[in-house]
Amino acid sequence: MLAENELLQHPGFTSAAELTALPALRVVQPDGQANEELLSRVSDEELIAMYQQMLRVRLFDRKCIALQRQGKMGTYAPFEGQEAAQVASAVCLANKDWMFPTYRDHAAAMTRGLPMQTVYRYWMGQMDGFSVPDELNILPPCVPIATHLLHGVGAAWAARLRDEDTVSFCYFGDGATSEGDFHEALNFAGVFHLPVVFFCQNNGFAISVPFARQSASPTIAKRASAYGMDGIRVDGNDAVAVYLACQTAIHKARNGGGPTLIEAVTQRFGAHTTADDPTRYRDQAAMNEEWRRERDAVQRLRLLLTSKGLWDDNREEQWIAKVGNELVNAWEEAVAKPFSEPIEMFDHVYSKMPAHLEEQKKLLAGGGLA
Amino acid sequence: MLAENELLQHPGFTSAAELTALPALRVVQPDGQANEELLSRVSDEELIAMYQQMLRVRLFDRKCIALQRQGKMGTYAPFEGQEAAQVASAVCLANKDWMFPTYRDHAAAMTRGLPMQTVYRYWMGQMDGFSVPDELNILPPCVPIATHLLHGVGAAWAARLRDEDTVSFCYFGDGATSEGDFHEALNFAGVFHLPVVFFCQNNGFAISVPFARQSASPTIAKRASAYGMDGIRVDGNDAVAVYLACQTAIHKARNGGGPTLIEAVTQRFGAHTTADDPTRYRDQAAMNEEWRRERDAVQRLRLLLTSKGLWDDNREEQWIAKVGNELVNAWEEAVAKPFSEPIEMFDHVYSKMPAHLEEQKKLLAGGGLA
Amino acid sequence: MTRMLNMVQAIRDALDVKLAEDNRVLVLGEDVGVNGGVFRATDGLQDKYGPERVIDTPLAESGIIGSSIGLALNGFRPVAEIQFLAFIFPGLEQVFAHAARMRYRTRGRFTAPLVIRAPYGAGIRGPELHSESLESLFAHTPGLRVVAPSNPYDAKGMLISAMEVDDPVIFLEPTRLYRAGTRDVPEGSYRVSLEKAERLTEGRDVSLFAWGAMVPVALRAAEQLEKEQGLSAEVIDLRSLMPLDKETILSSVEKTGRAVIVHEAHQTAGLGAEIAALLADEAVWCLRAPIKRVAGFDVPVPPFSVEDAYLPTTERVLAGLKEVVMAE
Amino acid sequence: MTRMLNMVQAIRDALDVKLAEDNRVLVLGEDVGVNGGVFRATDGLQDKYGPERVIDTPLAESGIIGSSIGLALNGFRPVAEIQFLAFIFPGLEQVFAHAARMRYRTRGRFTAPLVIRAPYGAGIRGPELHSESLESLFAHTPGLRVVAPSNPYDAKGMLISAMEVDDPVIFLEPTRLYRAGTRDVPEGSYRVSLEKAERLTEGRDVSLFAWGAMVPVALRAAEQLEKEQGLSAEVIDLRSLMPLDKETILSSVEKTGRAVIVHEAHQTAGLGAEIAALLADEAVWCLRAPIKRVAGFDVPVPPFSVEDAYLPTTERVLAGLKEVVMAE
Ligand SMILES: Cc1ncc(C[n+]2csc(CCOP(=O)(O)OP(=O)(O)O)c2C)c(N)n1
Ligand SMILES: Cc1ncc(C[n+]2csc(CCOP(=O)(O)OP(=O)(O)O)c2C)c(N)n1
Ligand SMILES: [Mg+2]
Ligand SMILES: [Mg+2]
Repeated sequence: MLAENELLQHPGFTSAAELTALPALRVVQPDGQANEELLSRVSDEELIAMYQQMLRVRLFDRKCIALQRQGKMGTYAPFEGQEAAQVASAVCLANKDWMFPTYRDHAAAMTRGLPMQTVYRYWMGQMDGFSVPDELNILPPCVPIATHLLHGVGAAWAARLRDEDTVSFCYFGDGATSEGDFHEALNFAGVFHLPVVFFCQNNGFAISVPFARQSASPTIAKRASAYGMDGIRVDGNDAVAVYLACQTAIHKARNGGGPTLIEAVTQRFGAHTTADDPTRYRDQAAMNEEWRRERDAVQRLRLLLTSKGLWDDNREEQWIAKVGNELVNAWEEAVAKPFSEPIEMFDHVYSKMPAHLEEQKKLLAGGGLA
Repeated sequence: MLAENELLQHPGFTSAAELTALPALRVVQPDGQANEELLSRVSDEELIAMYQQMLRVRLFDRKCIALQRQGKMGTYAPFEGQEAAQVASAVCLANKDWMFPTYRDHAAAMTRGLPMQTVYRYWMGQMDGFSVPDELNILPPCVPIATHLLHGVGAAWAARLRDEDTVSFCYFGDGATSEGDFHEALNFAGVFHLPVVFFCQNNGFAISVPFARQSASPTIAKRASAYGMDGIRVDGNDAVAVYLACQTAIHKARNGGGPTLIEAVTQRFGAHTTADDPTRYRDQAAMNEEWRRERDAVQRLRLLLTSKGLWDDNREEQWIAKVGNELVNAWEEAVAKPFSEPIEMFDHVYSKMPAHLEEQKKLLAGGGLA
Repeated sequence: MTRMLNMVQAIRDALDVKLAEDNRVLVLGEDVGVNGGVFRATDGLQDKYGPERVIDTPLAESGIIGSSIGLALNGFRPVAEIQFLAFIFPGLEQVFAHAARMRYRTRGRFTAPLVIRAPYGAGIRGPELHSESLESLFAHTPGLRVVAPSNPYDAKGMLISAMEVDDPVIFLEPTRLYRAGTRDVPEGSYRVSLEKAERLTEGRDVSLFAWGAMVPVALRAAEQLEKEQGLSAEVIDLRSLMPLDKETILSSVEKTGRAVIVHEAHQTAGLGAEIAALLADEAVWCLRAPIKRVAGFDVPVPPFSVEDAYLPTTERVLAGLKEVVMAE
Repeated sequence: MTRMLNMVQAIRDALDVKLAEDNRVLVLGEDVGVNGGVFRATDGLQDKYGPERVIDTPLAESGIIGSSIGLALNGFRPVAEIQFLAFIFPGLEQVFAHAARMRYRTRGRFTAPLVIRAPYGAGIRGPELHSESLESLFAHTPGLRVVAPSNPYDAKGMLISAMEVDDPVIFLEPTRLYRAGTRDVPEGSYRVSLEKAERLTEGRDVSLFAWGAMVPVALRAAEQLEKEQGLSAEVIDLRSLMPLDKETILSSVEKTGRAVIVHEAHQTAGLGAEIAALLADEAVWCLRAPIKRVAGFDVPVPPFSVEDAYLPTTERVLAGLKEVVMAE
């Protein structure tokens, strides 16, 4: 980990007072070359674990796209390209911390321990796809853009009021920064000096709309200063940079240092969702080429690991095989589990079912009218 | 007027790229001493006209408080203390420009030509208190905080689409900067580079809540940079500073230079509304003392005018007498005019009255049930 | 021990009781702290419980409600004040998309037991957007409870219940009744049901349904009907608007065969329609007259000089009662 | 000249026609430009009319609606797309506090004639909050017009009318019908009323009211009723939800004496209640059976694997019809 003042002095970082259009913090270059000094803050085990997880979620993502194409899942939101941003941030959190993901952040949620099966079930439109194991404070994917940032604020506030050192960690996209709730959340966090990290994956697009149409400000990190908080801009395809930035912001939040806005600059490699056709709004061929050459986060980390002798083709193959089994097993479990019964729709609307819902439930059960 | 680059080079101004906690632009000191170089941009006639208008609206404001106390008007929102901010901004606008005031900005609206009688009628709860003369693009006072900023954005957008050089000018308070709509409005204005001026009267309070509780950012002007726009912070009790800042921002907007955020630092001298008791949340006695000594905008401008030989006790007396007559005459007209008839509530709901409203209208007219 | 309290005092008392006995309870909103609320409903509470439990927030309703949801997720029981009901508009996404669905979405794993208190209704010469009645919007949103007390006793007891129930509650406070009279209100804790209507008068000839500030209007109209025609109206204060106390509603109309519903919200798609629809379905065989609604007109609440004509008056309710009792 | 178009094509055609003939018309929203809309309802329009008239906005619904109000104030006719109806939540303040009131507030001096288009309703396996039906919220807001077409012909004609009327219009597009079938749709301009319901079948035994995606469901149920019982239902497509075509509604029930109302929004405080309430007031003497509503249940629209059970089905509507025709 970096010391807080060390972080603030690094050329990639900036305090609220100095924010301008920034270069992003990068530790590992696309060819796997690294800034050794910064890299030394991360252990080999951590690097390997992140890589394995990134590869795992990428394979999961591709499997989901295939399942969707086969009609076995509903519309699916892939995250390929954003593995470093999601995995390297999520590994920094503890069980007690609160995570607020969007529909695209299941890589982060799975990294924190959300069962793969649950994620499958979510995209199958099953009710238990929204269930979260008791020991994890992960909210289900938030669909209405930017709204969950305020939940992160509130949960962080609760922690502060109880003098707990838990942190709220909110995931969101570049498009989300245009919503009023983004503003209100950051403003509350600033005013009440709350332990929350706002982690924006700036993948350059909100569906088809490029970032330049979202904001006249060239960076998102820069907006931190409007809320009296620090902002950090990192190369979101560099797992090590993401890891260091998140770890520092989380540590700061945990220790009373208040909120941070992190902008992880990354790319969504594929479509917005399986219902989207990215060739309508961008040159996907050019993007593919550039991405494979210098943006692919998984490849970059693999190059680093290989150069350090921590990974090789053999380990790669074994890992892929292992994950392949997991993907299949989890899917089999997901479809073997009973599907949601219509009647379950009446549960959990209220803490105690009111009379009119009892009636409606009975009618549905009896095949009646309503 | 200042040239645009001249403005940007003045120590009181800053471009979006350099925004930090700023000193505010001030031209006239509390004792009436002025920066002669900047003062020379304003003609003597303009200075006198602004002073007269500021005194006029102050007397109007006090009259309204008295009328409210006598039960002749509903809850009233006084603006004493904010005369320079409102008058010196409004004089910069042309008839064709669009003005979006709040419930506290009737000084600005009257300066632009809204009849005094209309303002009386508004606070009497009469329907025609919301009517605006055809030749003026002034919206009625906006009650839901910050929402009208988006209307300013849209009206400015329309002007730009038609290649007209009209400007939208939006009034709002420090509290309004916390609402999501503030953010969305400034963001749209920045993205579409629209001819709109966001004019914030930072009077330090949103009802009882001090500015430090609204925002962790020490200034509002600073927030401009989050939207890629310029921000200006001015002494809002200095009519000349307000005038120069607004004139420059309006000129810039009119000529394709895009939006500006102006923060006019001022004080509301009295209560939030006649229903409010400011002694509950601030030391009003200390405030009175300080305010009279160095914050009173009317007094400051009078000292300047007197020192320049442009004003004296005699002119003051005559002006007060003249305004006194106007206040009384306008009030007499306001109460002589027929009061709103309940039946009018059915008009203007739709462009053409639908059947169910025809029915309801008939029932009310007939004293029936509805 | 009881004291005579008006509704504002009763509400403050409820907050005081729960702040004292449950350290999960927080009060937050615009001007609720130092200022004690623009209606003084939270007066003195910040002095007593400190600025960490009675909190002045920035001016942002989505922020207030959204962060209250987060506070509730993480163990607190926030009571958020919205200064006037229509100022909940910017926070509706948080109410509709999250507060109402948190329990449902997460299958009970996470819940959002918050109370949103808001003064509502017309009749106090307020400026624009200070007089709205929006109960049907919330009643149409599964997952929310919606209640509106009509007197100080109920206000305190229902607010205590609202702070204890594990669901989000929209707690509507009829501004016009805030200081309209006092009642004996017990000290300390007591509960009033969040689901039960209250029959205020027994009647044979017509059922008269009302809530909030329309309750006194309904009572006056019923009195007048008795005086003028010797007919008795059964006045029912619904109190709970979601869920509705169907049993009480139906059993009254089964007896009287006639119904008038009074509310100050706009008539079209107001909650009166729901009650009429219930009756038209389940009590149609008992109906001996048209079901009448006496409601706010389908126009925006007008400027205050004419707002009284917008509102159902005793005369309009009486006219409605007469139409119904004379039908056949 | 006519062509066979589906509803998405018909909507695009309406926009195309008005963009061409009225330079005050603008189309704006998220992904409506380069991408042509997530349902392709604006496909090709930016290429044809340029990025100043078919505009991709930032991701902010209050911004979209609020700035559309400003555009309308200053002479334009914006047609704002909300990507899915529930995403209007953050923009509701602009709709309720401003779009609906601008004309009223300013006594006609300023108006806000904008159209808000939004796909609505369930049945397309959408993620959470992609399937809501919120018509009653808007119908309860004086100053708004609310319409929902059920076929390509109406969709085009009503959208053209909506772009021409001087009031704000909430234009609800039943997602499930977007590509559910084609109809002969005339080229060029034509108008369909924003106030008139359409009687789709003549019937004697029961009136069946529906709109949007429930219209085909109602028709199927009516057919089934005919087949099974030889009884005829009069199916009425309301089309306009605010104002309601009271005349058509009442005259049908005066004839049949029976009514069933179908909608996919939650039953409680849904628009079906308003129709039932109208009938219980003004047609009570004609009623020969309880008025039944067959509606979405009072639960949040559930995840898509079970959404079909949330929605009124032909079977549920048929059961409702049978209950009503067999009553007495
Ligand atoms: C309030 C709201 N408006 C619109 C949408 C529809 N929508 C879903 S994803 C999306 C784009 C989001 O872009 P961004 O925030 O950059 O996240 P990304 O999808 O790129 O991860 C939109 C417009 C929504 N879900 N919620
Ligand atoms: C959306 C909304 N929330 C709350 C209010 C109630 N309210 C009226 S004025 C005010 C304070 C506004 O403060 P500021 O923006 O600083 O303007 P000032 O009154 O100081 O001129 C509040 C909270 C409102 N009108 N609208
Ligand atoms: Mg994005
Ligand atoms: Mg203020």
